[in-house]
Parts: sequence; C-alpha cells; structure tokens
Amino acid sequence: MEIILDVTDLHIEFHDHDKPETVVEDFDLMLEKGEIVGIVGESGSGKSMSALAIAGLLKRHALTKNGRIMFDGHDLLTCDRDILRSYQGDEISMIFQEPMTSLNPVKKIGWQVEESLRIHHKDMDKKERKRRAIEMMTSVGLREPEKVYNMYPHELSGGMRQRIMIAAAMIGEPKILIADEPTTALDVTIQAQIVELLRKLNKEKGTAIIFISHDLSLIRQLCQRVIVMQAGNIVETGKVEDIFRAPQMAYTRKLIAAIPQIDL
Amino acid sequence: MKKFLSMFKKNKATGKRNTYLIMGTIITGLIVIIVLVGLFYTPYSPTKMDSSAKLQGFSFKHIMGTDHMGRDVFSRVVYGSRITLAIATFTVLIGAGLGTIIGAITGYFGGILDEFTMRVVDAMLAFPSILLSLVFVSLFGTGTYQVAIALGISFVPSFARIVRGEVLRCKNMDYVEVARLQGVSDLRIIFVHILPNITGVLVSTIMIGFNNAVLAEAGLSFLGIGSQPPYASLGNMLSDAQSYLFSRPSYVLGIGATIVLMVLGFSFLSEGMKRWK
Amino acid sequence: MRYIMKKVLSMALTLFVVSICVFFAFSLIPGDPVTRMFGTQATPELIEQYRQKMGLNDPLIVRYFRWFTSFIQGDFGTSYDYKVPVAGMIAEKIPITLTLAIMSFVMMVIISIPIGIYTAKHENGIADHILTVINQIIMAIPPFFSGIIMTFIFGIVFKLFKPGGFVSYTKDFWGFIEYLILPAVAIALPKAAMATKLLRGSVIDEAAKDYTRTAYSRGNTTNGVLYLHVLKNAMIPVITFMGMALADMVAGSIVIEQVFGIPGISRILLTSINNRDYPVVETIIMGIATMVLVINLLVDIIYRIIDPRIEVED
Amino acid sequence: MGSDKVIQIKNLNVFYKNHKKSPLSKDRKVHVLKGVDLDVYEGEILGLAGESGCGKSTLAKAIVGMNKDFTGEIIQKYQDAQMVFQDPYSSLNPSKKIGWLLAEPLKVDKTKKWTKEEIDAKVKEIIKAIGLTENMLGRYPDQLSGGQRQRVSIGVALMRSPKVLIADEPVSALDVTIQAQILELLQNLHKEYGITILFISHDLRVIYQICDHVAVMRGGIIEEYGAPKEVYKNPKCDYTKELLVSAGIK
Repeated sequence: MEIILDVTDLHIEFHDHDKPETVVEDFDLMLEKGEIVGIVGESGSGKSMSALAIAGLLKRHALTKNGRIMFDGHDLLTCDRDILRSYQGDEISMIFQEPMTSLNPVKKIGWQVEESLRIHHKDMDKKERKRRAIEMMTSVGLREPEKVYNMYPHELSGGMRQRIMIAAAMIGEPKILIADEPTTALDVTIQAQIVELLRKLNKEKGTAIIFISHDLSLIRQLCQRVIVMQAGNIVETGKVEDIFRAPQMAYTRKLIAAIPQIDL
Repeated sequence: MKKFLSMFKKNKATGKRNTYLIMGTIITGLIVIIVLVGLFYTPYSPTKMDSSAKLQGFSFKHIMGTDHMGRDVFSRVVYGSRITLAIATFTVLIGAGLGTIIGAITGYFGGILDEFTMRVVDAMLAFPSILLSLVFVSLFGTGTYQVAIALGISFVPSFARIVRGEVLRCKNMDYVEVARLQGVSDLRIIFVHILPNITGVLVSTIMIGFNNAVLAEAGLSFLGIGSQPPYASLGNMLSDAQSYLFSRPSYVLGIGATIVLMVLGFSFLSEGMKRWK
Repeated sequence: MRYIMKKVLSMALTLFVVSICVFFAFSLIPGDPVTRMFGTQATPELIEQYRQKMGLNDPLIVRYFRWFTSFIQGDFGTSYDYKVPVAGMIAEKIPITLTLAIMSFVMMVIISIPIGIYTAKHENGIADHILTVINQIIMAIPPFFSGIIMTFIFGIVFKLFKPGGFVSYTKDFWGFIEYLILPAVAIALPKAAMATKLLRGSVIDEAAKDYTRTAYSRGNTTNGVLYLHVLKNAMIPVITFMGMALADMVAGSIVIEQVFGIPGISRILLTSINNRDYPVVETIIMGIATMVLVINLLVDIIYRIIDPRIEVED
Repeated sequence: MGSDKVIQIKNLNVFYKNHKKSPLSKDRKVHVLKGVDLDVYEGEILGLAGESGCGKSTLAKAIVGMNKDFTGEIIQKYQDAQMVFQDPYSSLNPSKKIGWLLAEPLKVDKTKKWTKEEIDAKVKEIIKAIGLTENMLGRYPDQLSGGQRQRVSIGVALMRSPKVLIADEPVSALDVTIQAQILELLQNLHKEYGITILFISHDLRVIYQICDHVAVMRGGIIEEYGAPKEVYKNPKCDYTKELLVSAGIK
C-alpha cells in the first residue's frame, strides 16, 4: 500500500511556564492511503496535540516541535508556511469535538462550507462553488441543503453542525481527514450516524481518516488500526481486533476493563 | 489581605510580576499619604494670600508655584485632593454598597422585581454619567454634599449591573443548586456561598469606580459645581488656573498632573486586581 | 422589520418613562416657580394670578399630560429667566454641540480601530506594550485638562488657532469646523483609548475561540482569519461601547465647551441649573435622552445586521 | 407492596416556561414531561437512560423539589433525597475548602443541631468513605482532580445520611478509568449505607453494569422499563433497539 503520511519521532514541548512540559514524546504514525487509524487515550494523553501538530494547527510560539511529519515530499514541521497552508483544507482537513463552537457564529453555513474552495481554487466561479457545496451537503446527509446553505450555525442542531463541519472539511476531497473526538459532544444515536457517515465517506472518496477518541468501543466500530496513548507516549499500537483480543500492555488492559462488559 | 499581598510576589507559573498592581499601589499610596499628612501639616496655609508673591513659577519655596492671589498651589492641591478623594470615597461607598445589594438580590431572585429594576438601571446607564450627575445636582443643589450624593446615586446602576451579572453567573453553577438542596437559606447562599466568588470582580470594579469618581468630581467642580472657593477642589482650581494660561502656563500643570496621577493610580490598581482570584 | 418595530416601540416606552421621571422630579422640588420668576417683587396676589394663568393649581397628572402633549408638539415652555420660549433658546445651539460630538466620534473610530487591530495582532510585542501603557495614561487624562494643554501648545506656543475665537457655523462653516478640531480631539482621546483597549481584548478573546482554529484548518492566512472571521465577531462588544461613547460625547462636550469658550448648549444648561430655570433644564435633558435612545436604536439595528443570533434570543 | 417504594411518581407532567425577554413577546410553554409513572424501590439502583433533552434531568429536579411547577403526584417515603451533578467543576464552590464544603450540610441542618465535635467526626467518617484522606480537607477544589472532586460531591450529598441519592450523569465528564473508580465507589456506598440510588445516564453500558432496573426515556415519556438484562436482550420498543445498536451493544 501507498504511505501518504509518515510521522516519526514527533516531540512536542510547551513553554508556557518556567519548566518546559513535554506533551508528546516519540510519536510515530504511518498512514496508508484510504485507511482509518484510531488514536485512543484519556485526557492529557497527547492524542489531540499530535493531531493538531499533523494538521499544522499548533500555535507557533511558546512551544517546540521536533521530529518529522512527511507529507507529499515535504516535512510539515519545517516547511514554508505557504506550503503548509496550501495543504490545509485541501489535502489535509480536520474536524473538531465541539460542533457548537467550531463554526463561525456570524457567517452563513454556505460561506463556511465553501471556504476551502475559495482559498484553494481561486479560479472556480461562484456558481460552481455553490453547486459543489450543495452536492457535498447532500452527501453528508443534510436534508434541504438549499435552505441550510443560507442559514446560520445557531439555527442548527449539534448533529447537523457536525455534518456541516464534515462537509466543509471534505469539500476539497482531501487525502487525510483528522477527526478529533467528533462525536463526544453528541448523543449516542447521532454519534452512530456520524460514525456511519465517516465510514461511508472513507469508502466512497478514499479519504484516509485519523480518528481520535477516548472511547475504545467506538474505535472498535470504525477503525482498522489503533494507537493507544498515555501521558504523551504511545503505549501500544496494532490492529484493533488484536489489541482487544490480546492486549500487551497493562494500561491497554485497564482501558479495556473500564468498558462495562455486557453478556446477553 | 493575605491574597492581596501574595499578588505582589512573582507569579510562580509565569515568573512575571504584577507591574500594574505595584505601580498603582505606589502612586495611590503616595497620594493618600500626602493627603493624610496634609490633615496636620501643609507647607503653607491653603488660604493664606501673599500679594507680593502672585503667580510665581515652580521653585523650592513653592514647589508648584503660587496662584493669582499668591497662595501656595501645592498646599491648595493637597487640600483639594482631600476634597476630591473624600467625595470619591463617599461616591464609591454609596455606589458599591447599594449597587451590590440591589444587584445581588435582583440577580438571585429574578422575577418581576428584577425585570423592573434592570429596566430602570439600563435607562440610567444609557444616560451619559456626567449628565446624570448634573440632573441630580440640579435636583439636590450644588454644594459639596449634594454633589457627593448625586455622584453616588449615579454610580449605583453600573455596580448593580456588574454584581447582578456575576451573581447570575454563579447562580447557575451546580454548587448553588447543591446548597439549595441542603436547605441553605437564600440570604446565606447570596452572602456566604456566592459573594466570596465575586470579590475579585468587585474589588476591581471598586477601583474603576474610584477612577471614574475622581474624573466625575473633577469635571463637575471644573464647571463650578461642588465645593466652593476658597476651599476649592481640584477641578475648580484648574478652571481658575486656565484663566492665567497666558501669564503663567505652568500654573495648570501641578493641578492637572495631580488629577491625572490620582486617576492613573486607581486605573493601574484596577488593572492589577483583575488578576485577583 | 418586526425587530425594528419592536425596538421603536420599546424606545417610545422608555422615553415615556423618562419623561414621567423628569417631570415629576422637577415638580417635586421645593420652591415655587412663580415666586422664582418675580423674586422679591412677588406679592401673594401676583403669585396667585400667575399660578392660575400657568395652570399650576391643577393636579400633577393633568399638568404632566399638558406638558407632555405640548412637548411632543415642539412647545418646550418658557424660560423663567429670559421669558422667551425654550425652543428658540436652544435651537441654534444644538448644531454646535452635535457637530462637536460627531467630530469626536469620527475621530475615535478612526484612531481606535486600526490601533486596536494592530496591537491585538502583535500581542505582547514591543509596540503593543508601549501602546498599551500610553493608552492607560491617556485614559487617565480628563478632556478638560488635555483641552487646556492643547490650547497652550497650539494656541499660545504655535499660534495655530486663536483661543476663544469661535466663529458660528452661520458665518464661516469651515472656520467653525476648524475651531472645533482641537476640542473634538480632547473629547475623542480618552474614548479612543478605551475603544482601542476594548477592541484589542475582544480580538484576542475571539482569536482564542474554536472557530478560528477551524478557519486555520481550511488554509486561511493569519490576515484571512483576522479580517474574514474574527473581526466581525470582535466588533460586537465594541459597537455597544461606541454607541454609549457617542452619547457620552454629547454630554462630554458640556465640559469641553467651557474650556474652549464654545457657545453650545453647555452654557445654557449650566446657568439654568445654577438659576433653577427648570423648563430649560427639562428640555435639554429630554433632548439628550431622546438622542441617547435614538443612538441605542441605531446600535440595536447594527447589532441585528452583524449578529444573526439576536433574533432567536428575542 | 407500596411500603418498599421510596418514590412513587404518578402521571407527572412538567411544563417549562420559556422566559420572556421583553414584555412584548409571548410566553411559550414547552411540555417536558408527559405523564411519567415510575416507582423507585427501597435499596435498588434504578437507571434512567435517555438522550439529551428527553427529560431525565427534569424528572430528577422535580423529585428533589428544585422544580415545583408540575402536575401529578410525587410520593416520597423519605423527604431527604440528595443529588450529585454531572460537572465536578461547577458543583463545588471554588472559594471554599473541602472541609468547609463537607461541613456545610450539617451546619444548616434544620432537623438536628450538630455540635462541632459531631460535625468533625462525621466529616472524617465521610472523607474516608469516599476514598480520600484527611489532608484533603484543607484543600480548595481546584487543587483536586476531576475524579477527586466527584468523590467530594458524593461526600457532600452523603453528609446528612440520606436514604435516597439521585446521581445525574455523575461519570459522564470523567475519563474512562476514573469513571470505573467512581462507579465502584457508588456501588460500595450503596452496599455499605443501603442507599437507594436513582442513576441517570446516557450510557447504556454503565447502566447495565450497576443498575437493578432501567427506565428508558424519550421525549418526556418512559418508553420501556425492566431489568437491564431483559430489556437489553429483548427490547420491546424501537427506540431502545436504536440506542442499543448505536452504543454497539447489539
């Protein structure tokens, strides 16, 4: 298989305080085209930080980053800002935990869905952009996309907003979608729908997904491979089924044990 | 108090000092000390005229020079600062005292009383503060006490609004629900459970209150409203000094700088205290 | 449209309440207006005659409605001191005060928005630190003091304008505007400093919100995020402040008119307050109240345009 | 029957008034609970499952008397139900020390006058029961972790030894491993003090683990009730099925 993203020895350190604080240590990840990889861990495990680093969204001051994030022949950690930006939203997209706050409250939905096209495909005309936006909004399962196009975020429910986020992230048909706890803030039934949607988009468009969650059972439903993190370190990595069947490390066992077992 | 003192130390996490708080304390402290000393001693009597020494510039004898009647400007400034500070203190006491009680009670209980009070408060807040005090002054009269009361009342709405907002924020926290479930009385919830959580905001608001009160008092007395000559307050003196801008420009400086320093001290204190937890 | 109607209605209601407060407050003050008019010459017969004539013996409510109806018809009563209609007294003064306030407002907007954005963008840079300290100091300088200093520097040292040389707009419009520049600066400076501080803080707050991260994730440049996403959100609290500042500037010009010898409404207001010439005071207060409410209405409408969430909350 | 029911809810209806913002707009009433019938038996853990907005928190608030605006009947054997909330960060007063927070329920107790020694003894008993040490008493809430805070919240609720405890999503805001510890604590306290617990959660797995009965709510109505094992095996209504499938249980 083709490797599209290769992260090696990623090391992130914060300098907000007198003492530097290591939040991610020796993080490695090889992402194959079209696969879904899960990163699981509790709060403070460094899973979100790693994801933000890959997406190029960690703020540039008050922290140091070491290692390499190779994508398309460039190291995203050291490359020119313009090169990084040309990938963001076009080749690498991201969706976040809080659909309520991740959309700009004073901009129309359509404007936000189209944003990546406006930035990366400057020659595309307005009509075509709208056509694509409507198409994308339909394929993330929004009914009445024409109507939603002219609405504002506060008029939508949490589940619908997360669909909008996904539509906006997928509109440029990216190679990689990074999903940072995209269902944590949602109800279980909505959560299941979003997971189903991600699986569908992965299949149809061949987008590779990095799925970050604290919920191992959710990872089990969606991912092929999983990386278990604790306190900034990778504890264990491997195929999801292997890890559930025969966890190697004590921490992984503890995580699995924490899921209430149901024997019907 | 312990918390207050601890704010002067370096912040352990960031290694920074609270510069605003330190500067504010120094400036305000200095002014307060000079005013307090002025209760017992000033270099000259603030009302003693000396026709041989009219409109003199800065010198060691008269550090802020003399005015058009040959009075020592520094001594007069010390005296005027006392009046300004006294009125400001009175104003803030009325404003913060009534404002906190009104804001806490309406915010906590809500309902029609709250809606009505807030309509009145909003209407008053929409009015420019100097105009509001002018309205009250025209109702009560133009003396020192009247001005203090007028300013005090015009300060109530802003305190009430801020305290109400804070109380509303705390009221929706689960710990208030917990307290209610345990049968804690409403007054105990307001004063024992909620108020300690808003001291930071309150203290910072009080400092801003001093800042605004000094400005407002100086503005009113500049217009000739408030304490009357010969015991003039700072704004009044500045208005006098303006007439001599041609013959002795430095006359306005000592007085104006005192007002600016006084305001600056309080505004620095308020900035610094915003970091109070 | 329904939103605007609602706001206009609520504004009218507030104005009505304000008029009641003003009227009753001034009616309850001890002191009889007729005695006040004639001073020592007042005889009981004369007083009684005038009381009848002015309708002062009617119940308070009747007097209030008489006053209010004539007020909205543009009849503001007669000055006790000058024995002329109040309307005529203040008509020619209002444009002066209003021009001064609007000039100050424009200056505040022009100064504060670029500096606010710049300091927020370069948060914790050297320029930011210096400008923040300067800001803090400017906020502490009352307009009447900065006005005096400016009179000294530009009027006495550089002789760029003539202190006390006010020309009316009826005679020389540009000369009138020129004379108002320094007073307008004096009023605008502290407000501009406050607006700058508020905008800076607001931009920084908004920039820390989740949606800016989303905007970056789509490949926006820093400027793209700032101008396309953050600014509109950050302006929301600033607009409230600026609306209040405009109202404050009308009132603030009262003091500054004294400093620069501008014959606006301030002189009339102050003499009327000192002389207890209540019809004049009432009229000016009601006038300013109406203006404040109209400004609030405008702010509400601008709000509605910027922030789509408002409709739902109402 | 009857005597072993600690709470009987009969045809409970709750309306929420949408608070009007201006005198010109109309009041809107939202029907949140639509005729709920539910019995809570002495000594059991009853799970109340449902998604956000289904009315499960409203039901809890009506039981403890935080919302008195309802029609129908709530009969309680003991009038002492206490509540534990979801967010361990907002349910402890940040300006008070842990010791003060634990002592407060006794200081304001109207049924009994507690002496200082009695309060001290009870505080020490409870701090031990919730698995914390006495040196925590002098700390402020922000010096504690989320799990420790939730333990303190439970401790505060237990101070007056209530017979009924209502826990509103007590573990949803916590990490999974901490979640497991808090669930264990609740089970232990349940055994040790014999408290009846009404356990509200959106998580069907957690409910399965600790509850004797489960009631599934949706749109202000109880759709299904029974022992978790039975309900999960043979869900009668479609909604329960959908929930089970969504959670990956079926």
